[in-house]
Amino acid sequence: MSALTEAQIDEITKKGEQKSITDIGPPFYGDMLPQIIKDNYGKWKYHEIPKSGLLVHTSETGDKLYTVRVGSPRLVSINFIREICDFADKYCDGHLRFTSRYNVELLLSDKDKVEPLIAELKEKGFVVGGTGNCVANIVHTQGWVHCHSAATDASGVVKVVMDELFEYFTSMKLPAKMKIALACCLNMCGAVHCSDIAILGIHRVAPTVDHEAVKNTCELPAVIASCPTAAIRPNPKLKSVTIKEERCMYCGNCFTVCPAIHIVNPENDGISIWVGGKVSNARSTPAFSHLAIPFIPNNPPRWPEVVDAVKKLVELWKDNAKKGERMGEWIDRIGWERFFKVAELPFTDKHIDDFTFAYTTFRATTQFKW
Amino acid sequence: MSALTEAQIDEITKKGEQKSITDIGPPFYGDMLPQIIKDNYGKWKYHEIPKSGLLVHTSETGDKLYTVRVGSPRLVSINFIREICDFADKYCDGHLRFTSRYNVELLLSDKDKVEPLIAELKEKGFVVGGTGNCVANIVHTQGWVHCHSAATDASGVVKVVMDELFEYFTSMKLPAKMKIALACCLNMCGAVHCSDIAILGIHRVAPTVDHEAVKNTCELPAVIASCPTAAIRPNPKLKSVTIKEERCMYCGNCFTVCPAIHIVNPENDGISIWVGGKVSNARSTPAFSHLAIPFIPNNPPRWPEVVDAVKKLVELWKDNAKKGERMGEWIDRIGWERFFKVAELPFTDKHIDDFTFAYTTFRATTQFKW
Amino acid sequence: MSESKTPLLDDLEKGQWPSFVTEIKKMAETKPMAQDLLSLLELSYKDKRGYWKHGGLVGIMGYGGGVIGRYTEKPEEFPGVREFHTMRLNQPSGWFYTTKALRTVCDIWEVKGSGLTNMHGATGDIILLGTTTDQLQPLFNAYSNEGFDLGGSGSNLRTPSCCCGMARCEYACIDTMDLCHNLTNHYQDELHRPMWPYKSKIKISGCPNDCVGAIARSDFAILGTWRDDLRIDQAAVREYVEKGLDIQEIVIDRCPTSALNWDGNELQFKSEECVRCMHCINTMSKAIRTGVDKGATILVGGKAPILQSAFLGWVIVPFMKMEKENDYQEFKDFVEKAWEWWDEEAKVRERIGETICRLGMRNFLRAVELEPIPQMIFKPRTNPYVFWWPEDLN
Amino acid sequence: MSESKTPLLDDLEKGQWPSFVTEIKKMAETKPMAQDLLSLLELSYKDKRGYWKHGGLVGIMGYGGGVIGRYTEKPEEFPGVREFHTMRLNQPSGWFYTTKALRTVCDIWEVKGSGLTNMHGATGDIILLGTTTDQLQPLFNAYSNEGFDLGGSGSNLRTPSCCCGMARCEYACIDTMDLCHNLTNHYQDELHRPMWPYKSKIKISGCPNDCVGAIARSDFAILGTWRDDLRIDQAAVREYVEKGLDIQEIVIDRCPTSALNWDGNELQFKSEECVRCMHCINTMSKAIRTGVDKGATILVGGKAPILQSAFLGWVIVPFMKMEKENDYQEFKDFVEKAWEWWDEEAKVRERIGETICRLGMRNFLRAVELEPIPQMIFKPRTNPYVFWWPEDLN
Ligand code: SRM
Ligand code: SRM
Ligand code: SRM
Ligand code: SRM
Ligand code: SF4
Ligand code: SF4
Ligand code: SF4
Ligand code: SF4
Ligand code: SF4
Ligand code: SF4
Ligand code: SF4
Ligand code: SF4
Repeated sequence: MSALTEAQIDEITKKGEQKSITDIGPPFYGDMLPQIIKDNYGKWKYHEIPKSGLLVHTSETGDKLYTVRVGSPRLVSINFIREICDFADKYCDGHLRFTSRYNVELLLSDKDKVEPLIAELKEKGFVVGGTGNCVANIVHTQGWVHCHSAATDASGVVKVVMDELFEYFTSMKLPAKMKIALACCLNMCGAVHCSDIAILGIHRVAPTVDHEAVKNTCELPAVIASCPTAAIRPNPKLKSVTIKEERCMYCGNCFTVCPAIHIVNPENDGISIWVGGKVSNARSTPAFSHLAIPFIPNNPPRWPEVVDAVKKLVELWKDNAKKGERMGEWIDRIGWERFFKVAELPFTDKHIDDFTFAYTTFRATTQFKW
Repeated sequence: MSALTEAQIDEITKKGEQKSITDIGPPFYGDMLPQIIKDNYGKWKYHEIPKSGLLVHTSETGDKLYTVRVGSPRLVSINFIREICDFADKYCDGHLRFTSRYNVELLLSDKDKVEPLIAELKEKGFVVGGTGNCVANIVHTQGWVHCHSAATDASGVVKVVMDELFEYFTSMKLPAKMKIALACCLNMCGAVHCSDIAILGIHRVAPTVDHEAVKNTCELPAVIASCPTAAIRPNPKLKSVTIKEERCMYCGNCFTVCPAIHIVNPENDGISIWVGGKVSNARSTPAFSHLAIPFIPNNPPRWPEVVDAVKKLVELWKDNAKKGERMGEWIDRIGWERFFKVAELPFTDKHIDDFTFAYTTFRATTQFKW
Repeated sequence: MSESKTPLLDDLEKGQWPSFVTEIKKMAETKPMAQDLLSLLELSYKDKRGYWKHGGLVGIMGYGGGVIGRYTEKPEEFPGVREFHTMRLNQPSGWFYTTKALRTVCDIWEVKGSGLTNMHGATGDIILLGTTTDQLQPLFNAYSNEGFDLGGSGSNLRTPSCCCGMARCEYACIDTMDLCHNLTNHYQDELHRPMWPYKSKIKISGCPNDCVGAIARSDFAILGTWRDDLRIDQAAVREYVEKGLDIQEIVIDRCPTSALNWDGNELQFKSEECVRCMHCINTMSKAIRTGVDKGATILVGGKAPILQSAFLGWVIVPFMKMEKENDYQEFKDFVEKAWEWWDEEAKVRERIGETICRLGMRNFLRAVELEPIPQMIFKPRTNPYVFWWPEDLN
Repeated sequence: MSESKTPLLDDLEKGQWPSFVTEIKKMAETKPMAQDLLSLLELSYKDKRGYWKHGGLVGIMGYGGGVIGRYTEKPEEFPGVREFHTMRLNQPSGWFYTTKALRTVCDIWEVKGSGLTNMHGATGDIILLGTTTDQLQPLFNAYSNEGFDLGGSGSNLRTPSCCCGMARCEYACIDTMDLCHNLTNHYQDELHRPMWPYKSKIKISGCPNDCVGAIARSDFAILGTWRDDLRIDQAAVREYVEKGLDIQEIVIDRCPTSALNWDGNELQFKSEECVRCMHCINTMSKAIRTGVDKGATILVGGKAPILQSAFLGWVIVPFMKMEKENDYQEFKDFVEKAWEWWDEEAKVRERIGETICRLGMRNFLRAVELEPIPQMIFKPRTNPYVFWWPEDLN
């Protein structure tokens, strides 16, 4: 299929300008569904995962839907999308979807086309997998590619971690699902706070204030209120604010509300690792991830220390968890004091909460393991 | 043994005055111990509770110590103490002790004296029991007998509740220990916040301020800082403070630091009931009691609604808990939503926490029972 | 052959996982913008820091959001990314596409932008990554002509998203995609015109597995559930066991409330103990199905850590029927009352969960006219700091 | 016969539980003070309110505490309780007495006070309930001559207390009574002369059963424990089982960490899983004993709700040897460092647990010179608001 020409697009643009309408809302999903889904909407009965990357859903009508899942780096060019569309046109009557973790799903009603599709995908360098008890694609954010707030890159770290864990994306040999997420700053775009393993970019020094600029660009009361630890005080003399360094924990919120405040610091920005969170309500209730490694310096392009740390955590869990046990469920069973021991991770005062709910994390019992 | 005469006491007093020493510290416990305890100190091997009110401790030396436990109302006259001493002199070589829950323990080394002692105790109207899986004596506080802060009486409520639960003090037929405690105001003297059932006196209206008196008797900054919900504001005009009623939750802390603030309100003071706390580290970790009944009006002399509520809770637990399950362990197993159902207790917005750690009590999962 | 100008990034073309660097390079061939992004990023890799400034105010006529303005700190050296704004397009429910629709997205973006995208953003939008200020309005015009509208940004409703639900999943208890589409359209004004104290998000999962992470990252999480009994096919259960499933360890022992029992032949089920966690269903999808009296649990308050810590959503409505026939009116009434209260009461940049914590659940419940019930909490309060309403008192 | 003047209180002489009213009446026969207490209390019962005023400053020469001043609001009507102060006498460790000592307490109190007592107060003291200002110093003189000293009150160390421990309990891992006596004597100045931001309490239990509720109501809880293996007498275990103990349900299944297993003959024990909860020992005290490498866990921060909510104590020192030979120096060093920090840093009326919460555990640990270890917490932090020390940074 050939692309629209520039002229055609100009025309479309002009039409749109003339209509000048707003609020049409998203395209209707109904128009996007393949026939087999329309026919079996709400009638699916069960599913199977015959092999990594392939889901088979069986309907009450007896129909079967084959889904081939393809890994995506998320930051993709239109070339990538077009290539994927080529597959969908060839094998799936022009239908496909994306998952909540950026993977592409090619939807087939014809069983016979499944293997040829997978073969052609692999041939063209696409990766098939990401189903069942695997390392799922990594939810992530913008990083140095687009965000002013980033304490680390996003796509680069994801790339090197997935390279290392690749075999677990394309197989289903883990005890349970392993959901990794990355956010490049404390704003935590993406559900990284509830991930089996969370990779989080952090700043570590108090922001600096450009007093001259503050005066002109920022609302002082908003800046002061933005600080969770009340580290920001008015500075009436300069018509600006002062940051009490010892109260600042580098969340960057003041920076978000006031462009005259600067937080980036290459020497001290880096990555922290959090473990044991989950989102699903299956078995155990949803849970936050807990701090495992407070700081690893940024070491681009391949962040070897981060990769190593994540890899070790995945392997440790894989070797020790019972079947079906998510990371956090395993740790809860053995206890966090045991976890730090077997993971051979240093325990520091950073691990001990000191924010609002800190007290609920202190061990209020003589029960503990050595 | 006859008491010291007034003259002797005058002499003693004078001697003390002459010495004029301070900081001698408490009497040495070693001087208080019966011989059998001196002989077997630190050598006890195991114990048995052949029947309610009787403990038998066996030592590595083979010695056996018999303890007869006698219920006490705690607020006792010197007559009571002297009577108890008479027993101790007759049966225990002049030795006895009190427990952390006010009971008297008579310590015997001679097995043959045990039954005669118990018989004589009962004959003279003393109550024997309070061991093993019983309703233990109620930890409590001063109430209207001595405290300015009380929202209810202490000794009276304890008396009527123990009257009702008496059979469970003198028997051991409950699933586990039942530790009830009472505090007459939010200061919670005594560990009522970690009791199987806690009876707590509460105020329900914001204190009134005697502005004239405040000026003279109270430190304003201390009064303002005393309020957990920041309900107290300076009132510069009156050189006093103003209480923002809608922010006040009647804790009485301002009243404690400033006598010019009044909180007693007979119409609205009363009792709340809390359940499921514990102190021991056995099986489950120590736990706070949780609100079950927000308010029952004071209805002296016998507080029938309070008695009824406590009795029902004890019976419900007794009938439903597994052997060895404390109140809170039982509730945790069935879930609080089920507890409110089976206890037929109305659930109100008062039950939902709204203080600092409130958010940790909100149900962050789709898992719940109907 | 000349040396590469991006040695650090080149390293990220190695390895088996598809490379975003390769993707950027594909566009760099034809787009100076993408070329400069690559060069800037290489500098970031070298200096270990980003080079982006705070966004300025850029936008589309009639909209208060949908575009994130972005400028590099080094416009002289990298003029291609002097302006490098992103545009958020509202995805169709469940991220289903025809190739036709997708190709249109690509074609327009090829002409008027960097050719780089995120499929998709963490909230769910199609993220068009990098264009200039002058192209924003034309881009919008072109997309709106082709049936695409902007997603959310700023202090307003953010683009709702949902799992594939009934389209591709046997567990779906509600029609997530229809509900998502309906709400998104119904709340276009809230989505496009910032007017609230801060952002507000809606996410919809068809069942408690929560495949869009609604409970962790939306102010209003709608999670499908049911309130009658599991449907158990005993023959199918036996088949799983015969095929080697260790039903005792894997299913029975992992049920959080001991609602199941296996006597070697029959799976016994104590309905009143089941908390609908999905585990047994997940493990034996051929043998156990959800109930038939379906609806949703509504959880409120989920959010990331800024300011008061991350919150998971809390049960506010344990069960609500999700009636298409009724245009989901019950949910709309609820969410509108909640927004109204929040809009009125919240401080600037305070998510609704934080407002609830600050003012107390009791005030929120009065505002949304719901009775307190124990399903809303894990445990009742332990502190005695109870507030009384005037009408409670004598 | 004239009608009773205390009909309401009379009702509390009915029933099987011993009556405090009867106790007051016993004294009322000879003591106007007790008579007026009775009458005042009857009025309280009628009016549903107490009639006591805030305490004024009363005390003993050389002491800053030990007496709670108390005056009735109705001195005209009830002159006997115009002044009705309580005196706190420091109990002997473990509340053991000879009758001689107790009788002396009674005799002095009969002459110089109301004759009413609390045996004991919730903190542990002997509470002498009701005397007048002019009797306070003579009372003290008499008691001190007989070997009794005042307990604590005000913003200082409160009277430490302990369980009977080695005197009467096979579970005791430390000599609670000796430790309590030693600390009480060592800290006489801290006990008697208010000088701190608020009160501070020490309580000592011989084992994790915590029979004085130390974890719930003392700033410093010392709980005996051990760090080696349980001692199991397999023959004795079998005896319990033969006698009908359902060992699987009652013991094995209730072990919080599944450290035990019963194969029908032998009790297997995974030492590294045991969290020393005491349960199996409690259930089979003849068969299972604590280990032999004994010491204590020190928990800090326990307190009632005012101001920041009730706190349970937290593990600060997981295991400390409690060495009599060494005069418990290790504990003393620890608690003194903790007090010093708290005294320096706390706001007025702030318990040490609240100071730790406000300033962060990291600061407290530095002050007491302890390394952070995971045993101090249930779980590591979930919020990313980490503070860094200057020396951590580049
Ligand atoms: C396609 C997708 C929904 C969508 O609309 O996009 C999806 C689809 C399915 N999920 Fe999911 N889940 C998807 C994201 C999630 C998420 C969200 C996330 O990862 O951020 C979660 C919550 C994660 C968490 O708990 O931290 C999620 C938790 C589950 C669970 C619960 C797992 C558990 O035991 O905790 C199940 C049940 C199971 O697999 O046994 C499940 C089951 C399923 C099933 C089997 C449902 C079905 O019968 O069709 C689907 C195939 C699963 C598979 O890949 O093995 N899905 N699933 C998402 C695929 C993401 C991806 O590309 O990797
Ligand atoms: C005498 C006393 C200590 C003292 O120095 O005064 C004491 C003595 C014993 N306790 Fe206790 N406990 C005493 C207060 C406590 C307290 C504190 C309280 O009640 O305020 C607790 C914590 C309460 C709680 O958890 O809420 C307490 C929790 C225990 C436990 C753990 C119970 C549990 O399963 O949770 C045991 C173990 C057991 O009984 O199985 C225990 C066991 C024992 C044993 C069996 C220990 C022994 O071998 O000698 C003693 C006899 C118990 C009995 O009465 O059945 N003792 N015991 C206290 C008696 C109070 C009373 O008169 O009723
Ligand atoms: C693009 C996206 C990340 C991505 O790469 O996918 C993103 C990017 C930004 N987010 Fe986000 N957030 C994105 C999803 C999220 C999510 C996840 C979600 O929505 O499911 C969260 C966590 C959930 C939540 O809302 O709590 C999230 C929590 C934040 C926060 C913290 C909000 C909080 O209450 O804690 C901020 C800070 C703010 O609002 O000022 C933030 C702010 C930002 C800003 C606008 C930075 C700023 O300081 O102004 C980022 C612009 C980056 C850029 O230059 O393009 N972003 N942000 C996601 C939106 C794409 C889309 O529309 O699909
Ligand atoms: C007498 C006694 C109650 C009893 O009947 O046994 C008592 C009585 C008072 N307590 Fe208490 N407390 C008593 C043990 C406790 C305990 C229990 C304990 O020590 O084990 C607690 C809870 C544990 C704790 O310390 O946290 C306790 C927590 C309070 C509080 C709240 C402290 C807090 O930090 O939350 C106050 C308020 C205050 O200090 O201003 C308080 C204040 C008071 C005052 C002084 C009232 C006041 O506002 O000044 C009471 C004097 C009553 C009177 O007129 O006699 N009392 N108080 C207990 C002391 C007897 C003794 O020395 O043996
Ligand atoms: S996590 Fe922070 S740095 Fe990353 S995209 Fe979101 S706001 Fe930007
Ligand atoms: S970075 Fe965060 S903690 Fe530091 S001053 Fe800014 S808002 Fe406050
Ligand atoms: S609980 Fe309150 S009223 Fe009762 S004795 Fe303690 S301070 Fe007084
Ligand atoms: S009673 Fe408590 S909440 Fe009310 S004003 Fe006084 S200190 Fe504040
Ligand atoms: S949330 Fe439930 S209904 Fe939706 S895709 Fe996941 S498993 Fe299916
Ligand atoms: S859905 Fe969950 S709670 Fe219900 S029976 Fe199955 S495993 Fe148990
Ligand atoms: S705390 Fe332990 S040692 Fe002390 S009496 Fe109780 S059971 Fe015995
Ligand atoms: S002491 Fe407690 S944790 Fe240890 S084996 Fe016995 S029951 Fe288990």
